[in-house]
Amino acid sequence: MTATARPPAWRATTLAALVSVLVAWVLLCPALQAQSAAGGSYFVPGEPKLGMRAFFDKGCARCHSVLGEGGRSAPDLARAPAGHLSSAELLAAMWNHAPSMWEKMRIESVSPPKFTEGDMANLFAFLYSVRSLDEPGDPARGRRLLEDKHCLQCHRTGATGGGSGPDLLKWASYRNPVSWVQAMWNHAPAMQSRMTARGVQWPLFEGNDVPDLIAYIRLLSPNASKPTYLRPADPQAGRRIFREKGCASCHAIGSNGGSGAPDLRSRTLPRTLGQFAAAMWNHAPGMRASMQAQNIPRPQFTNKEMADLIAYLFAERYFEPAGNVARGARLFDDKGCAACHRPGGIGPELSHVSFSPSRMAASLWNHGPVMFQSMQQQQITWPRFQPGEVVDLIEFLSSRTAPTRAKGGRR
Amino acid sequence: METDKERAPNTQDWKLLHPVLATRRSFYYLGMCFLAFTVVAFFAWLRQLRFGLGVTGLNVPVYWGFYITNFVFFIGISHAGTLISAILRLCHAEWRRSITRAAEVITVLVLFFGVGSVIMDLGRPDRLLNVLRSPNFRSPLLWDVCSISVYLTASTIYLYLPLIPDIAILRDHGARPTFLYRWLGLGWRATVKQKRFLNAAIAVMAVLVIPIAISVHTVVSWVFAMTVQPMWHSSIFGPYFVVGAIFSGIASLIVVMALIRRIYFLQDYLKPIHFNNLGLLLLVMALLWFYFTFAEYLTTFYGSDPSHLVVFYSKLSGRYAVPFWIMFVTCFVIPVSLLARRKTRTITGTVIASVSVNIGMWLERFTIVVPTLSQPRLPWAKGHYSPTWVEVGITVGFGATFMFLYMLFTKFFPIVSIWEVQEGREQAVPEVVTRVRSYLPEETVPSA
Amino acid sequence: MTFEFDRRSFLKFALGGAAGTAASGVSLKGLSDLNAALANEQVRVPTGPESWATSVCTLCPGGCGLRVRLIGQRAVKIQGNPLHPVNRGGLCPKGVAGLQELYHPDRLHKPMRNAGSRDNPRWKEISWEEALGTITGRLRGLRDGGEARSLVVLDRPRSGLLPRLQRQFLAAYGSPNYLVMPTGMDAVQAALRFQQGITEPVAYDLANSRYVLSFGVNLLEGWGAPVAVMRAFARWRDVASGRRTKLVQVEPRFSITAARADEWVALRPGTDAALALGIAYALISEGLYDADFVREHTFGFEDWRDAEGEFHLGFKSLVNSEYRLNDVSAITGVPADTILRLAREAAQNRPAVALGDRQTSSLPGNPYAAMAVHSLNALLGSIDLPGGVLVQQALPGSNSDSERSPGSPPPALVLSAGELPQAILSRRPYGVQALLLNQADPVFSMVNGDEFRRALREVPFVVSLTAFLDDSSQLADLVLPTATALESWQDTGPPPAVANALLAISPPVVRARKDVRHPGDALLALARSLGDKVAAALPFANYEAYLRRQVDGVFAAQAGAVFGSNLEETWDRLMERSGWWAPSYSTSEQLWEQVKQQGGWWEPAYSYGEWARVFRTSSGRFEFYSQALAQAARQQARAAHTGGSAARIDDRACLPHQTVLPETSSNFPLLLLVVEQLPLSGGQGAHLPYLQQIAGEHLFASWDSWLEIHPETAHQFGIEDGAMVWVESRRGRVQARARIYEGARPGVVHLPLGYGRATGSPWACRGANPLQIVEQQSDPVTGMPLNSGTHVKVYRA
Amino acid sequence: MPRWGMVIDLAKCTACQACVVACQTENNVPCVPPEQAARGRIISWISVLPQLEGEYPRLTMRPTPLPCVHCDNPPCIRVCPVGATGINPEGVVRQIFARCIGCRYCTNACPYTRRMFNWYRPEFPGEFTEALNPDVSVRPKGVVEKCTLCHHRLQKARDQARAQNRELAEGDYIPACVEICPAGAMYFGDLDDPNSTVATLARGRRAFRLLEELGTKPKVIYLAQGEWSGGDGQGART
Repeated sequence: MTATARPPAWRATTLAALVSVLVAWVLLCPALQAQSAAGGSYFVPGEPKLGMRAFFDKGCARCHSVLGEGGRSAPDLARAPAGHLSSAELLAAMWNHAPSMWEKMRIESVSPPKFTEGDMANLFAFLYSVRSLDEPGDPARGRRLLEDKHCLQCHRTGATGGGSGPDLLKWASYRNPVSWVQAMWNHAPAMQSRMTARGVQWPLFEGNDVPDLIAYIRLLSPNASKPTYLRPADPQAGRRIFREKGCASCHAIGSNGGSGAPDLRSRTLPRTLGQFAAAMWNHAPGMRASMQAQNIPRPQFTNKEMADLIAYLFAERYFEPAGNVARGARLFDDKGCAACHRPGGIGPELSHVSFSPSRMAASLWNHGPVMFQSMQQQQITWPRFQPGEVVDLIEFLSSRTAPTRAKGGRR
Repeated sequence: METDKERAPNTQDWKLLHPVLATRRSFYYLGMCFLAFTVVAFFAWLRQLRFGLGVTGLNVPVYWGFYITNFVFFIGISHAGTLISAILRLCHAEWRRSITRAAEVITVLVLFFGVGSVIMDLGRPDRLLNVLRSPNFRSPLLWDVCSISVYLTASTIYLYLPLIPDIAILRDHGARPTFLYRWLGLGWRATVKQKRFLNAAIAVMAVLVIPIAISVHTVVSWVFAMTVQPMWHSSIFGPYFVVGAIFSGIASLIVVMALIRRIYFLQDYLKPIHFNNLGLLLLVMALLWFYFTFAEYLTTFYGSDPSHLVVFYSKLSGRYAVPFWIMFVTCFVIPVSLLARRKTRTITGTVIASVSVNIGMWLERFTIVVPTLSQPRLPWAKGHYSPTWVEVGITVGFGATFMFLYMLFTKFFPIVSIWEVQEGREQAVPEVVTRVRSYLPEETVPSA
Repeated sequence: MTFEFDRRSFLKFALGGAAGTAASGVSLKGLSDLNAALANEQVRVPTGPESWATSVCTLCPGGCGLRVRLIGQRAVKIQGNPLHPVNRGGLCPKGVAGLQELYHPDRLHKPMRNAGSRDNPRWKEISWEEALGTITGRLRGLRDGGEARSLVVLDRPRSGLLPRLQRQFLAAYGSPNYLVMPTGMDAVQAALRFQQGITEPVAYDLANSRYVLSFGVNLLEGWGAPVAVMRAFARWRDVASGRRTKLVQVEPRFSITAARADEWVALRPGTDAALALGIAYALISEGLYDADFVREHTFGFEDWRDAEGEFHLGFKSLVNSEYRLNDVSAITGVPADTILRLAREAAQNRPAVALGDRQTSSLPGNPYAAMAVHSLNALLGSIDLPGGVLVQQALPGSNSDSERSPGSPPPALVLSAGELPQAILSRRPYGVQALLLNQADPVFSMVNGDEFRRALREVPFVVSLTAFLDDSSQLADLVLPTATALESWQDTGPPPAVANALLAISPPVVRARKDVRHPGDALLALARSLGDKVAAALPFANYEAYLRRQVDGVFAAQAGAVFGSNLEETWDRLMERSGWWAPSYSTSEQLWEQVKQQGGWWEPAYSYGEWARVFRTSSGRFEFYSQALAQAARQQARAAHTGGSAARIDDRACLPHQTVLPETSSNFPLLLLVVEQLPLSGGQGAHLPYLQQIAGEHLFASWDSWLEIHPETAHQFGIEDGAMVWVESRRGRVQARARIYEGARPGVVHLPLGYGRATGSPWACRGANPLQIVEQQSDPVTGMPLNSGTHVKVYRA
Repeated sequence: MPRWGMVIDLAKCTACQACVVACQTENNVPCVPPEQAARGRIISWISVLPQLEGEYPRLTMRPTPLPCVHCDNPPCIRVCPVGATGINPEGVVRQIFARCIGCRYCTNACPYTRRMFNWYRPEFPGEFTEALNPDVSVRPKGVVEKCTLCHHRLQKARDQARAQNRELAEGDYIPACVEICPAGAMYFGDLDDPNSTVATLARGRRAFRLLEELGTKPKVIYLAQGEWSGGDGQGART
């Protein structure tokens, strides 16, 4: 009994859906804007705190955890899969693992939760924010790093170490890797010249290096229990800074911006804010050189500016660049979607729906189990998608609905 | 008139009217004595009404104690009369004639105390009518209400019907208060028609009353047996209780007979043979009772359900061992040893046995009600039940009041049925001869 | 004729039936009337609009958050505040029963003056003005006479800001003597002081522990913040978490905690130290201990030589020589393989934490045993790490300067409340002229209560702040009635054993039902009327204003969060862990409003492994060999041999060790151990019927104290269950009902704490106070009491 | 139509008895005076049953919070002669205080001993009357009372849901004992809703009912304590 069999009914349904979407949009839009204006920490659709509630209330936390909070029988979604995931990649990961999750739920006789699109947007926002958080470091590693990176050749930590560099314990109360990198960034040219003078290699910080260092330095300071935190950053301000400090002249975000430097939306850039900042530090000498070459003044940042800037970049990284309709169409056929999702097919025809990652994730959860079951009956394997493929597919599906066409997954 | 002649009691039976017509001083003393207990009971009850059942020794989980024991005991005794008299009547046991009335009166009077015990036990006696207003027919207690009220009605009628001719005698004798006898006499003239009517009615009632009586005590037992509580939930409780009831009923009858015989000098009417026969019946019941008790406890023991065994051992060797073994001695050892031998089946012997049986049967009810409740399935604090003066007072008061009312009855109505004795003397002897003859093979030569 | 007979009979029957029914109807109606006339049972419950208010519980130091249901002006129900991080909506029975304290019939109505003598008090109600005037006059007199230091304040254990206010008051007035009643954490706290150099309250990250070895700690019977412990306990056994934390309870008696534990290790009373050292031996000999931690962060593990080249015994040598498994098994009565198994399990299930030693709130455990237990934590590497022993975070804004008097403060009279009566009686180092009991009842709840009784008689001026008349206020000159939790502003700080900094503040929920005041209000009023420096130091109109000012300090810390839901807590913690702080307030005013509404502010994240903060010994490490103790011992030795500067001290006195148990005597063949139960935890709560009803539930012994005795022991001494018996020690005897309990150790009897007041609500005066007969020795080096039970005899009353 | 039920996790229960006191304050259950308590007349709709077994030092105690278990097949309602107790369509075994004649047959028929009798007129000394909950009637002397699963709370929750124009959601209606439990060892909800927490827990391997063998079909379900079985992550399993 597909919708096409009863045109008047689906027409009415669609109309109602459209009207309600319109009404919801009219009602929600100001609310969403108000939220982001009032210091919603991220520039991504959805409210991470509400997403967290969904994560716990809908039972995700029964098996999954985030940064150690929650169940233990399924992966920690803040840590796995490794690397940075945009919204579309989150969806792809979810899509690919969905059948095994449903299977596990069936064994434990838990019925899969239902999500609205809003829930899913919140959940995505939550996961994305949590994935961008740094975890407290390992002081033992930090101590080794401090030696390996030859920090103590210049810096002191209380009584140990020496040289002309400032006492690192001064910053012991700073808990946020971003503020450390900011302080380092501003002094990078001076440090660089000292280092070259002493023949010390420019230290590169990989993975959780910076938090590890912070953790170790914190141990050394008896007054560290009064911490200094960073306030949540403002991506809007970050966007301004990105423009004003001239970052855009070299860096591109997606397709917009300069081409002299890496695309900041690149998938290979690290997952957390602190690591992202550290990557910036790692490239500081190179950037300085190319800035000097292009005669661009080297930007200095305040603590807040640095945080805002990174927040802006992370907000941008949430979205994938627009997909390719043609590739999407091919995928639709190749993965076997078209076999069912066609006029008169067994599945609903998808031509009148516009998709975003969160909407697609919501429908995956709401209809997926049934779909999976009927696929199993027909011995069709569950299709798996590579991250880029999902964007293409969404682009293709959305392209078929002219009026509410979504662009690049962004609402 | 022919009837008039018949109505006048045989002069040799005048004796039976004596208690009604003349009262000795000792009667009043004894009556006052009993009434004193009644007053105590009444005060105890008022106290209980005012403060609630807290004044009793009941607690959690022993929610039922003396009152319900009394209830079962009194209802049990009520089987004395009606059932025994009805069975004897239907069997044409001719020795019954002088004892039926005494038995029937016990039934009717004691039923009130049975019902009274339940009312004593209610937390809200003022809401008693809720039983009629919103009855729940699934409750064994409501079955009790029905069967007891039917039983009360039936046994009252059954007492009253054979009383009518005697009332008429009293009426004609001018006994006071005259209006009472005139009113109750119902214009009895001992016409043939009336007699036929009366005999038919008595016969019908006798047949009716037996199943009712059995049902009553079965239902009383079901109050316990229909729950799932250990050592209550038993399928033989019905017959077990009925046997126990008849057992205690006969015993009380023997005691009452002995008292009447002694006080009103009715040695001519209540003869050793009566005691002997009732004693034999009592012996049979004692054996039956033992059989049931044995069966009940043996099955429990073999069933080995832990929750049952806890109750079982609390009776055999635990907190309730003393009442249990006293019960066993008084219900079985004493009566059987006294009644089994002809030498001890004397009036004294049967009376001793009967008193002992009555004590024993009260204890039997007690050891059925309380041990089960004090050993609930879940290990709560085990209840320690000991009655307060209120319960003891009401129990004793009930006994005393029962005896007082019985005494009162003997002052208004002949306790030995005059007309039945007469009838026995005049008609039964030839009847028995005919009947016995009918049992025998037909004689080939007709006798003269 | 027949017809007539029939009709007549029918009519008569009918009439009779009708009459009967009517009669019975009338009589039932009569019964009902009689019933109504004899007992009027209408209980009218007034209704009104429903509302909810936030408050905090002050019945124990746990300080749970409350939500109070109000119908009109009546508080009708106390529930847990779901936003409060300590209890998260749950509440212990004590908190729920707090409602009865508000409406208690025996509460004090007005301030009272003793118009009679100390021995024979006659109480006369007076006004607050008069009462405060009297105190002001007295205190002025003392200060003007240069005897300000002779004022002593004895407080009950509490968290929150009131201790701070009292210290500030005393500092401004010129007295160093702020004392607090013992909490039962004393032994552990001593271990922390000797081995970590820490005086801050100890805390445990119980929720994250995977193996908990409790040495006599009554975790589920009122220890620490009871609800927080119960929540941790529930987390240990949360199936969803996929693993279970093992709780091992080491205790001679089968307590509720032992019953709920995964394993109960029954040991000989007073031998906890030996068992802990036996486990330490097993850990060391099997190489299961955290060698990294021991190497990096501890001192005195191996044998060592000091600066003067003198040899000192190390912890390892000590346990290897004296606490081998068979020796320990012989001392403790615990099989050697059990000890070995415990050691292995603890080593394999980290984080593992060891708690103890402790007896009850009034009887601190043995400090050496506590050191032995704490040494296990060091061996297991469970100090200041998740699931281990932590040090409580300080409340921001605690400005210790304002709590100290300007210039050099006079020397404190005594160090602990227990020593106070001796000081009063001996007038050394100086006499006590005035004593303020702030909701403290030492006569009832201290072991040396009779000494206190004598001492209080010696003090010229005693003021007692209390909601109920008690044994100590009976000896006071003035009794000031205090408000109950729901009637006044309340605040609590981080509860015992909880690591996170916390400040809960709540406005009054109902109007005061009597002429009562919060101690803070009384103290501030006193400060005002004393004028001068005291008034200047505490320029607050009332306690609310004081609290408001303290919140400024919290705001200035720029950290933490207002109480929120579980989710918000997690969110805030995740954020703070990675260095972000997203407060829900931007001004101090907003913070104040939110705190009042939600219940408080706290710091959801704890920074683990800050060694510099948690090891403040002279070595900067955890000290198996306590150098602080060594110093104390050296000083003592020096004092003993006057001039003998090179006094040699026994190394064992500075290391954890099993102390010698008191000799048994044939006159007193049994050992008495006092037990604590949740409803009357801390010995408090006997005045509340709800709590009396549920106390002693394992024996169905409500409303009365009982003597637990093992069936064999009972048989041996001819004692039956339920019999009244005398329990007699060298100090005296008390009467209690003997209860046979399988969980009592043969040869050991138990009396519960909290019963047997002499004065106060008749409900609280039931049963016997075991502290009256408890004996205590004190350790020569530390001066701390060693509790290892009291020898008693038991005989029928 | 929901079927209300409770799940009590015995592994988490700390035997603190907060449920007992919370129930008493919520439902206007009076505290009986000490001498009455000594006679075993404490009224508590939920009590913690200690269940001590064994000999020193091999003892076990399984403290079990026990409210009325609200049998689906309750032995008590059959025996009431006046129909003062019954099971409603939502499975709650209720007592009509105004109709009860106080015969205590139901208290005796209950194998769990979870029905209480008012031996005296309830006493609320001093101002304790001020703490009475207007949602629950104060029972007179001489009637039987029992756990109602805080039925008044259900009515309130229903009214509130209706006012907000929505269905009753899980967690809207929770009895006082479940609400207070500091260890979160008690769960409450609709057993017929397969997705509810209680239904999920009741299906689990640890679930059992008290005196199940009597066929009373209780709707209070216990989860077995389980044992610690080594630190291999399987410790929480039974």
